[in-house]
Amino acid sequence: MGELQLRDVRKNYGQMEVIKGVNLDVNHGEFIVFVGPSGCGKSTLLRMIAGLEEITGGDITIDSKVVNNLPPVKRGIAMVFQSYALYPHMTVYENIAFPLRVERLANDKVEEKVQAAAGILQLTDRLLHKPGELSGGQRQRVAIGRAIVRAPSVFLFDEPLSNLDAALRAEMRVELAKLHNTLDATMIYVTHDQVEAMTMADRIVVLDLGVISQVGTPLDLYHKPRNLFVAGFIGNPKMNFIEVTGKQATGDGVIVTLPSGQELTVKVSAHGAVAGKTLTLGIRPEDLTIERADASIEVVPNVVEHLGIHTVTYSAVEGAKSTFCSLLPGSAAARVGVPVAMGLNGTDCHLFDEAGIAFERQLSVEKLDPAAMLV
Amino acid sequence: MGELQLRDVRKNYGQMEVIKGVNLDVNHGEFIVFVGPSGCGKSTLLRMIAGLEEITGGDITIDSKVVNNLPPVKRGIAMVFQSYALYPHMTVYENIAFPLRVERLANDKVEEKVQAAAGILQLTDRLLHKPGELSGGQRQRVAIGRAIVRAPSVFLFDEPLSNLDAALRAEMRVELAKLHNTLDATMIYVTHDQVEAMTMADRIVVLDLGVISQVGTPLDLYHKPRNLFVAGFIGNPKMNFIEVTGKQATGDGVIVTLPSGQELTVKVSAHGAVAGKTLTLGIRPEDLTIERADASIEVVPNVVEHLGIHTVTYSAVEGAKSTFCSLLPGSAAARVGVPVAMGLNGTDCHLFDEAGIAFERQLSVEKLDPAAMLV
Amino acid sequence: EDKTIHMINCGDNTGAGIPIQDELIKGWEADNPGFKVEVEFVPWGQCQEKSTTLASAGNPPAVAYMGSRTLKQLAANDLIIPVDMTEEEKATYAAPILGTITANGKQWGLPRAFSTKALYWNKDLFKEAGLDPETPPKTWDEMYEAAKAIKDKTDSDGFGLAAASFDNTMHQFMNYVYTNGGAVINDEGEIVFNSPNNVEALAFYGKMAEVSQPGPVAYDRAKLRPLFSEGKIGMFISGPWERVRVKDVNWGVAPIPVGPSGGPGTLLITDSLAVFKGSGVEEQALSLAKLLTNPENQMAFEIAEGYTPLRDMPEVQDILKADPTWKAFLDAIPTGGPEPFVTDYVGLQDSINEAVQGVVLGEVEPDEAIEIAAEQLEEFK
Amino acid sequence: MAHTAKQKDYFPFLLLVPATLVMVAVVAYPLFETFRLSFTNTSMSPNFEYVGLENYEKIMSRRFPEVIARTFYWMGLSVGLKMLIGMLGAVLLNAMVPGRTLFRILVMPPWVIPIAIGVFIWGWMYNGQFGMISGVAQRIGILSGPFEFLAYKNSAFMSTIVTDVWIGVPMVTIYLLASMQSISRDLFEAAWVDGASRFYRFRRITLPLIVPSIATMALLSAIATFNSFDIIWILTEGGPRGATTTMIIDTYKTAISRFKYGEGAARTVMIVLFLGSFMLVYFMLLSRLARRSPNNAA
Amino acid sequence: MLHKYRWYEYVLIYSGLALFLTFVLAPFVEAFVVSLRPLSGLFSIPYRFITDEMSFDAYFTMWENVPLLWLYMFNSFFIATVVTVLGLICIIPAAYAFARFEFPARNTLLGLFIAVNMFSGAVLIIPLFKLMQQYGLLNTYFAMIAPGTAFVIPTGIWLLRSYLIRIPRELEEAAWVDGAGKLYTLWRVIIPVALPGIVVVTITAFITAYAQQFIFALTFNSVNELNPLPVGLFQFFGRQTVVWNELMAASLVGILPVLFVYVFLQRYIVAGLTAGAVKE
Ligand SMILES: Nc1ncnc2c1ncn2[C@@H]1O[C@H](COP(=O)(O)OP(=O)(O)OP(=O)(O)O)[C@@H](O)[C@H]1O
Ligand SMILES: Nc1ncnc2c1ncn2[C@@H]1O[C@H](COP(=O)(O)OP(=O)(O)OP(=O)(O)O)[C@@H](O)[C@H]1O
Ligand SMILES: [Mg+2]
Ligand SMILES: [Mg+2]
Repeated sequence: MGELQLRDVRKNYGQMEVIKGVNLDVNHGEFIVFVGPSGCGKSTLLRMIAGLEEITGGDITIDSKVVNNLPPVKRGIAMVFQSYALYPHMTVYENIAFPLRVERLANDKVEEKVQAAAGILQLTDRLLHKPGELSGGQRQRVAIGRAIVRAPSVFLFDEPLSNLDAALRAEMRVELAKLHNTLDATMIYVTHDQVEAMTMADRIVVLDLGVISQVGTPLDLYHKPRNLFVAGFIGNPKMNFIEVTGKQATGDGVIVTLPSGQELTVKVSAHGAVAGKTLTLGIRPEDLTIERADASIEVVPNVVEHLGIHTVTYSAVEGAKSTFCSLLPGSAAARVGVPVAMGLNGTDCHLFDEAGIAFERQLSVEKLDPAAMLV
Repeated sequence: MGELQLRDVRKNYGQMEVIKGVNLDVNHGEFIVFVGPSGCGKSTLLRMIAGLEEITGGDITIDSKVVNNLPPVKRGIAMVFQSYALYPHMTVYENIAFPLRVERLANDKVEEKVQAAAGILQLTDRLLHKPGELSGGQRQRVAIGRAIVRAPSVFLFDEPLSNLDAALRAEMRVELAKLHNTLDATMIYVTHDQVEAMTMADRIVVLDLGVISQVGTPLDLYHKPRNLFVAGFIGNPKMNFIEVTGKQATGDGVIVTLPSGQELTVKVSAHGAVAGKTLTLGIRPEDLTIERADASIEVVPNVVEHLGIHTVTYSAVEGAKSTFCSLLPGSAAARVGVPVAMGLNGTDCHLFDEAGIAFERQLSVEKLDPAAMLV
Repeated sequence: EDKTIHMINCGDNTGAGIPIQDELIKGWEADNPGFKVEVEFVPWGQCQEKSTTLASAGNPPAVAYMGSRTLKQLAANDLIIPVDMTEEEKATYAAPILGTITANGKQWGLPRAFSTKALYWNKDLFKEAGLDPETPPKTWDEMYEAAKAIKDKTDSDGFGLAAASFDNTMHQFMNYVYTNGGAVINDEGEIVFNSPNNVEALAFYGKMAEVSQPGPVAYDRAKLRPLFSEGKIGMFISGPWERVRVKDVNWGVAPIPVGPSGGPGTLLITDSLAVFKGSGVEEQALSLAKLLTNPENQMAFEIAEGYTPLRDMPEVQDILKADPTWKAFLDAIPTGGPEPFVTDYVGLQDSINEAVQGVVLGEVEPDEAIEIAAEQLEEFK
Repeated sequence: MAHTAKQKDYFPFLLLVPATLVMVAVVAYPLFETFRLSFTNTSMSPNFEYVGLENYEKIMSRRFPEVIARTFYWMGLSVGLKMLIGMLGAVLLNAMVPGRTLFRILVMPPWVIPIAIGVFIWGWMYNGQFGMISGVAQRIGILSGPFEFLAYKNSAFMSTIVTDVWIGVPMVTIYLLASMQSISRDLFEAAWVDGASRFYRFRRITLPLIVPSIATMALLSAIATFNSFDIIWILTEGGPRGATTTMIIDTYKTAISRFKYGEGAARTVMIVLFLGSFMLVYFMLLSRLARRSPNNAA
Repeated sequence: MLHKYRWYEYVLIYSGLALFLTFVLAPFVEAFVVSLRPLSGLFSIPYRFITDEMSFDAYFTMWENVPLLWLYMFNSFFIATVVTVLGLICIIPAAYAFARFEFPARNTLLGLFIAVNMFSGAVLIIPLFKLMQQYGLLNTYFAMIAPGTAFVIPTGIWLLRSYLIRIPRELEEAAWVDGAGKLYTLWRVIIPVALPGIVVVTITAFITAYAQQFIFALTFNSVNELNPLPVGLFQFFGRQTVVWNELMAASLVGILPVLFVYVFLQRYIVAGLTAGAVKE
């Protein structure tokens, strides 16, 4: 129930290969999120699972059955579209009942199931409205309702929140997470918003140009991105990248020379020669500190944002690949044009080789599974 | 140059009063942001300043001239629309040149001004493209370019970033802030995104149902919201509100009883009798801590979001007006269903009377102007 | 600036008579300096309506080619002027022809073209049906029997019957009226349509449908010819023009068979040049029209076009000698009856067509149909 | 709109000037003239008298009610068929099969051909002896002998309708096709995921969503059909025995063929009244329908 | 995948299409076949598609028989073109007014304009005739153009209005803020942006004007050189015998240009109608 395997799945549109051999195993009850930049093939992959797009190569298996050639309805999936795809001429009730009507279920059964779904989604008092009379969040719930009544083993979502405003999006995120707990179904969820991915996923699949760049839990990806792409994609504000020169790999880590000439021991295990190589040092804005640290970078903020909850500065820094961002807790003392020394610690840093592949970080287990501490 | 006064400005649509007497003084060079929930009248007010909506009552003065009956072009303003309103059939060059063409400026002058604007906005190599060939951010810059060439004394923006995705929005925010520094013009900016408001504004105007709820610097509003509405609106995640009972006002603050029976001294100055009154205690999610504190609230998270940068929990809590949210730094040890004691300190709390008006907080000056520390 | 004489000619300018007419016009122009004749050719379908519309809008052509049947209506509406024929001129026309242009004692047009009708028969089909191919039917009954024989014994139908909602249907029917001693309107202008003769004629018309091509109501004259040419019908009644158009069939032409209550007869149709009132050049228009239609010029025109000669002149014998098939048509002239002369010709035509169609379709009895039509005709006299 | 400056209020009227001028000159003024004429006995001659309501009385006493009934019957059938066939055509052309672009182009010729020419061709086709329809029908054994489509009341009535349908169908087809294509593909995919068959999708999604387009098109073609003149006139002139005489034909016959402009004008006025009330009723029904189902189609 | 058909569905669709297109195209096939036959072979009984002696002769002889055929085609094109241009001059501003401005009696006025669709030329022809005559316009191109224009305006307004409604208002507001006058905005902003919609209106207006110029030309014009195609073709009837084969040939040749126009622009029509279709 609700298991899914992708085996070397491929998709061509004419000459263009948009999915280039994807392998993935999804367990029952998992919440899997596909993220990636626009055009990387997320929707295509999801639609292939749904049966809305033909598969050019490979196999898709749902609950141990190869479904490559089955129509969507026979795959045991349900899909929630980005646009919700509600039928504008039907009431909420009829929208939710639609899959049951297709099955020609008896009226009383329909009533029962629709009411149950509406109950879960708090739509009971909206059942007689048309979608046009609903708010964005309500529409979204109706779309989910339509998926729920079919009791599928796998739910597919294609950016279901992208049409909502920020506040509602946050709210719906929480509701979806709750729903996942309630329904005990496998969910596959596409988004290009990494916050959604981080907050909802059991495991995140990062797609880049039709291939899987990394699969892992949110904190896996946050703390141990496998390459520059994932490191840059996961986390907001983006990780800062600085060009450094490798000096020496020790048991303790890799010693690198910063553009300023300072040396820093990054707590990673090198997987090749580093001496003299141009490496990329990654440091997340939130890992920077104005307190004393292993090394420091002097920045002159050209923009400072006081958000109350934290203070964000943006600066131009030598060796940085783009604007250098720092995020300091609370109301930090930063002002445009006034230099600050930003401290960075070797344990917080990431290091990537010339091909952009990360050196393995040495991390405590709690970082990756904070809940483990509670056990 | 670039001064603006609103005096008891009103607007009716038929019977419905949507702007109910607004007074505001804007100084030259200020960056003012109007925020408020949807439908509160932000756009209407901005459009009244622009001259796109008629004024039902009151006066709008720009640079000491009452402009109530002037057409937009005579007001010395320029406006950037939410949809950018670029002319799809014209090149970037012609889009930017449009206001100058209307003025029938000589071709060489047009060239000069357009090139200057394009230079500032880094659009020089895009001048011959059509808007359809540009990215969202570039389009936005073209729209600004069209505003810049007219060298207005006041820029008006109506949610210019709401069509962009999160990453681009963050980037453009920074660029707009820089632009403001460069141009030395007054800017009035409408958004319903409080993060934008916090990061960009010199002063924020919070609108609620057609009236100004509070005007102040971002940190003013963050730390000293005048009422429940502003407190709830500013800050993300939202401030948590808990019903408490007032016990006694002391010189040190106001002592209140939490639902759990614990007592807490909130560092505010009461402005009336508190004893026995039902008050509302406000505490921002980021001000909660798992360390020892003045009081604590036990929560059982039903959703936990590990964002790497911080951990967010959502719980149902007795006396809380909605889901109780906490935001803990880094990867905190929280798990769904496992109770945690959240600590709260009297200095961090807000307190509101029965009418929802805040008691004045006792705050250090650094909190409100962190840059002051640097001086 | 020359004054323009606007002349409307029906049809097109490809007829062999047109150059002759052009010559005459040129000559007339030479004789009448200061006037210029402008000839407009209008297709048959709209020709008369067009002239009338122009006239009723106050912008009449100077002279126009009109069916003579419309003259009374035009005169009654004060749109045309009488052509004031001298007794001498009148005498050149046969009486029935003169009748087609005379109303209230005046002549209203100058006859330009003219036709009588006769029966065409297909000799091969007659033979095939066991009839004598050289003996055409002389009476209605004979005609019916011959048609029936053809219908029964060959692949073809016996007769070509027209009953469409076009003018030709009434024309066809009038042949039966006139060969059965009937009339539509008498010399005093009274409607005499409701007569036993006419009822008989209409009943026979309906009876002919049994032995005619299927669906007569879809047919007018023009569609019958192809059927006859293809040997699909054994007989049909039409004018002399068919002589040169019917192809590939071994045909003969004879006078229209005679009905039980009447004698020889035919419908005699003329088209005339009418001179409109209010063009400002009435006098010149009249002189031009008279020039074109004087015996000599008219005859030349007819010979060129192959029209039936209007006047009995020596040339007629030559024509007859050259082509004996003219005989039936020329012989019929003295027996001819005019198109009913009324003030609402289209109304009349609609009423009679409707009666004919009703009987052909078997929807009404002939006597009833005649009675209804007669009643309606009262309005148009 | 909210352009503040008050003095610009005349602007929309300015925009309407060219169109209004043309309409007044070509339609309104003549219409007014028609109205005036309807109270006169104007005929061929330029002189006339006012005769009050005489023309209207004449109309009523004649077979006019029958003509009205026939007109609406003719119109109803024709519009119904146009919509039905147009809908079928649209559905077929909407199918994503190879060659669809070509097919979409091939529907159009009846629309672009001058109506009169199209009708000539149909007239030829309806001929029982050498026309295509009867010919082919005989070939394949549907008919045993030639059948004259225009010779009998019912068949002539239907034949004129078929020709009218032929001329009107391309527009309806293309319009409905366009309207179908504007339905978001998502809706169909969602229904497909739920297992809805092609027919079910059509019945439950396509059809209800294009109802407004159908209604609009039905109205437009009802008006066009009502005014359809050339077709009947060229094919049957209103016969046999008045079987295809619609109000327009009747009016034209009276006014143009028989030169009874006064009576014809009265008929025109009646037509205007009938069409006007027809449209009014139609719009009322439509707005009631719209109120019952606020349709916020994507 | 959504549009993957099973074999029987293909059979169904294609046979449906075949049936539908047969209905639509049969008259053209018939016209073509007739045009290929010699006049004497036209009335062949029993009916046959292919007869002996088929040839394209009619396509050559028709130019001799109706020597002005080229001119008629040109006239048709010319009249339709001018009607379209004049129509657009009326339609664009009016549609803009109805789409964008609030003014008293707006809906009534719009209704009135649409209602004009109801009055076919036939019922107005007499008073129109008198009017034309009064101003000496009979027998000019104008006499055919003016009524043609009037009858393309309502549909044009209706089509374009629904297109204009969808153009974001902010576009005009931006121009207004930048100081552009309303006419300037209409000319420089609205018209270019609405171009796809205008193309549709143009095509439909052109085709309508082309297809329906019979009755006006017939009544208001008597100068042969000015006649449009349908009236010109009527001359084939004026003869003693209807030259059916040439008539059909000329008809087919006559519609070719419009057909070409349509083929190249049809995707705009479909797209444009879509724009107008839904929101009505
Ligand atoms: N029907 C199609 N024909 C051809 N190419 C297509 C088609 N559908 C998608 N593509 C291409 O396939 C690639 C992947 O598209 P897909 O929609 O899966 O991206 P995505 O990751 O969902 O992007 P987004 O975040 O913008 O939705 C893109 O480059 C797109 O242009
Ligand atoms: N033209 C109008 N006619 C009537 N009411 C209007 C009109 N325009 C706006 N309103 C009403 O005025 C109020 C304020 O609208 P406004 O657009 O200014 O809100 P807003 O704060 O900009 O909201 P949002 O964040 O959704 O853009 C709303 O209640 C709206 O419904
Ligand atoms: Mg996608
Ligand atoms: Mg707004």
